[in-house]
Amino acid sequence: MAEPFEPKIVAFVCNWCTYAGADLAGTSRTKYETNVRIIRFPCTGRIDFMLLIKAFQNGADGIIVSGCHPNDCHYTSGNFHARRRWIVFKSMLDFMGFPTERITFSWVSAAEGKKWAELVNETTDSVRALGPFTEYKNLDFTTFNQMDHEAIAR
Amino acid sequence: MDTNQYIPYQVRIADIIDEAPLVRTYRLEFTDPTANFTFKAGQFAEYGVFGEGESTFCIASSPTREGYLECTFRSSGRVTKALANCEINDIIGLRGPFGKAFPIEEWYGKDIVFITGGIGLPPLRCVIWNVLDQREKFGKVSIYYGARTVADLVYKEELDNWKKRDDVDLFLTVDPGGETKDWKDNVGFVPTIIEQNLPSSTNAIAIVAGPPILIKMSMPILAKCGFANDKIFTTLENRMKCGVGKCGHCTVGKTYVCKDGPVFTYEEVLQMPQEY
Amino acid sequence: MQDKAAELLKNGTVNLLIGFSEDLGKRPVPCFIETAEEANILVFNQECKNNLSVYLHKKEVKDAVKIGLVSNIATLRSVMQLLSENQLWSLTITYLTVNTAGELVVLSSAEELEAYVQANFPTCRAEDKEMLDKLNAMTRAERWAYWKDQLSECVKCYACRAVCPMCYCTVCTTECNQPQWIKTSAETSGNFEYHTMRAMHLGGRCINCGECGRICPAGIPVHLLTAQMNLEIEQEFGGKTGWSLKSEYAMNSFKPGDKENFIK
Amino acid sequence: MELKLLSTSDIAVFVDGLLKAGKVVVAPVLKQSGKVFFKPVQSFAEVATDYIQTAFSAKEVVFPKVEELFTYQHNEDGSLDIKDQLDRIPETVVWGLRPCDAAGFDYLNQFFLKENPDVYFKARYDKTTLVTVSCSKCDESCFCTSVDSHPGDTKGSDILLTAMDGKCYVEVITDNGLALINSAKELFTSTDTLSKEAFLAKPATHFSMDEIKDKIQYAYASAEWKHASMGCYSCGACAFACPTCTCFDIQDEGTQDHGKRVRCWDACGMSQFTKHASGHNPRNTQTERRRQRLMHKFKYSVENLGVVSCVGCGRCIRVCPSHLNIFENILSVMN
Repeated sequence: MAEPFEPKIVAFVCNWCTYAGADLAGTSRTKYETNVRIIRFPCTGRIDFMLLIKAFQNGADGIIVSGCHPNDCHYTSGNFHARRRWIVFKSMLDFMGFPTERITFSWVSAAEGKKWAELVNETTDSVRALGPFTEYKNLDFTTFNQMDHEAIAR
Repeated sequence: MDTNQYIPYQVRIADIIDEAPLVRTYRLEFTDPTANFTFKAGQFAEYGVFGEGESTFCIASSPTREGYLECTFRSSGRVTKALANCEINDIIGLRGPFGKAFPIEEWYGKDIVFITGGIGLPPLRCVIWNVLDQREKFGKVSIYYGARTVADLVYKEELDNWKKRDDVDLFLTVDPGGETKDWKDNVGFVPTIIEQNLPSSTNAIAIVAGPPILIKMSMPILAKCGFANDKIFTTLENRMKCGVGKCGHCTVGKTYVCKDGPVFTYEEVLQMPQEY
Repeated sequence: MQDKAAELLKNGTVNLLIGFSEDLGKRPVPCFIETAEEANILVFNQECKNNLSVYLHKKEVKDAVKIGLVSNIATLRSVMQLLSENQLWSLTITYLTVNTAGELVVLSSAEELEAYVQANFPTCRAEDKEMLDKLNAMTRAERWAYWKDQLSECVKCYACRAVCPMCYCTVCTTECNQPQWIKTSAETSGNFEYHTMRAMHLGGRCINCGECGRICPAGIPVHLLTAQMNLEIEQEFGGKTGWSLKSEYAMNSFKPGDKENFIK
Repeated sequence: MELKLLSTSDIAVFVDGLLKAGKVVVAPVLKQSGKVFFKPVQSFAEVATDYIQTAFSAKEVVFPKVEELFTYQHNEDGSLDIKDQLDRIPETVVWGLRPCDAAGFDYLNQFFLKENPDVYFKARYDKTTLVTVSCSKCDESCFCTSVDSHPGDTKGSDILLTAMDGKCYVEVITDNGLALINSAKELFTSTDTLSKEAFLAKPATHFSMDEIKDKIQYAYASAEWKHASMGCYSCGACAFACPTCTCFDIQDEGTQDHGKRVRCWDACGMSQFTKHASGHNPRNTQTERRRQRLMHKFKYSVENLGVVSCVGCGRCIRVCPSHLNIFENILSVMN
């Protein structure tokens, strides 16, 4: 029997709030799903949308983007800029038919270790329910290339 | 079935030598001992880091010394940076040898003048070794080599060896401002140094390799020395991808540097559009 | 227009005039005129759709300094946006256009240009609006299938980037290879990445001239991506691209009250 | 060469028969954008017939826009596996290409196989049969008669179809073509007369090859190149649509552990094409790049291979965002 599907989830988090929050979850020994790989950034303002695309390109099934609550940004306004970018990026992806439910945006502060654990659990559950992100990988089968057509035929 | 020229040999990095800032030499050995790889002085190869791509440089060791290959490169782009991050025993890809070689056999009995600068020495080192390994077959051998600073000179150990030999005239130089306190050799640009020494062009061959500016500045001086255009050899380097005359990146007019070169006489170079 | 162009070239107001001429097949082609004698090859009609402002980034054009630009309204709007992005500071430009009544209009200052553009501000083309509505009415999976089919034809010739007056970066993200952000090859996933990237970088800057979609050799309506985003940005954050000389770049500003109903 | 007749109603039967026999049939298909593309089809019903020229050439069949050269995989013991997939290429019939496209295949064949044969091209080319359809229509971009060809040219084709007077004339040119016909012998009858000249399209002739070969020798230094390239946006549309453009790039996709090496189309008109890692760019201006492209088509390939590498399909003119016109450029630099 095939092994049950375990999604790969990449979390892009800011150094000052969410990373500290995840740290708190760890030090308080809160158990949560192990599917998540955390990548730390100086600020959510630094999280370029290309990084998200790159993660999907390299086989991520789901993504979490998280940083300081509004007005809590270490650099005053990084998360406000990021929020605006997410609004546009999400609507862009929606318009292209991209399954945006695979991306979770969130604010998690340094004190919210519990919220972090819950966020990871919820995201993992929902991505697990969505299944592996084959839609993205299958994109390339539409490229004009006879070998691919043969592969589809089989 | 024709051989597939795009499938690389696998070579292991056997040794790493730091030559100058950002410049490294790798000694490479084939993982498959039966690999039938032979080459001639002046030919080049495609060195590939899997996942990053391929980069082109000359084979810097001589065919007269068998069992291994050496290449010297400066890390500047994506592939060369990835190459520089490799460690001893890493496996990299190698395709080649490609291109035409220097017609060394035709030079037997003649004087040879090597003119090169900076990272232009590696492609000539192959020829220099080749010539020195059969020293008795050639006349006078002189080498003019310069770099921006003392630190930028490559193959320092070999330069010392060549200097000690009395059958080689080595003229070392660094650009003004690049000298150190204990630098005893020349200071000045390579063409200036040639002009001061005016090598004889009687029964002689000149080989020039280096940055385009060095080639451009050296030519009038060689002409002054009396070298005919077909007695001056140079090796061109253009951006290359395939190495076999297909991808089109290296074309200069109708000439594919990869398969029609990289070795050209100056006479051939003058026939081409000035797009190299 | 020919007379006016000749006059401008003759009296030295303009060193180089960028306009349209016709090829053997009577198709409008961009032309570059340096002397008054050549002005008789100029044409201007409904078919002259190219957004010539993209040539303002060309080195040969920048060198000429005093430029005459034959423009349609989309061209003028893109010049407005470029001015607000401070891209044309080294140039003195005279604009030649034809208004809705069919009369020649010559604009020789940025202020005149602003007034003219605001008075004749273009709206979203009806056929684009129709297509956007159609796509937005689809299910998510249908839209995915639609774009998948369209983008599979993309060969990454980068014509959409080349004709875009807003794509003036000297080094594009597509050429950044350390790391390789966008796949070089034209596989559909790489095409998806490229077009998402292109649209995002034009967010709040695209002036909706529609050139990228019109000239696509594969017929992909790439302009719909930026058109949709423009609507979204106008709706959420307000402001119109290419409206004023002091436009604020939507992606470089924020309001504390921006929506966040999608953030957990 | 043999001449046969096929009734127009049997064309569908023939094509569907090829599909049933397991061949991949690539044919022009009309897509919702209104443009026609070469696509693998599942039945003859999908094939478009009413069009002058497809958006891109059929070279994708033998020289795909993305070709996987090999996959690589690092094993745990430190060794490395490299595999190509040449044996997976299926038998393919390209249906309904134009004579100019077929002439393009002829050039590709010479370019890729004459010297240093390219195994990927050869593997595909050997499994490809070209069924060409002569043109009864043309537009102002077509100029095949200027480059030693015409709308009923058999060069490069395996079979040439000419559908006129309610019948379909079948010119069988190669053994490959004959084998294809023989797979459905019963559909074809013999005939011995064909005069298609009146039926064929008459594109305008702008110059002759003799004239070009003579005058192009002096064209390099022409001041007109600057004029001819000013409008060029330096995109790659012309090169990618061209049936004879062969330049490509080699790229790795994946991680250092596993991935693939692909070759993908590249265009000499793009500013990065010749740029060295040092920043030095041998062809730094669009004038030089445009000149390289045109001179390659009309001069360099004649010198290297003895054939002109332009087939007059006119695609570069149709796809060019600024409608730069290849034959007008050539005429202007020659005079």
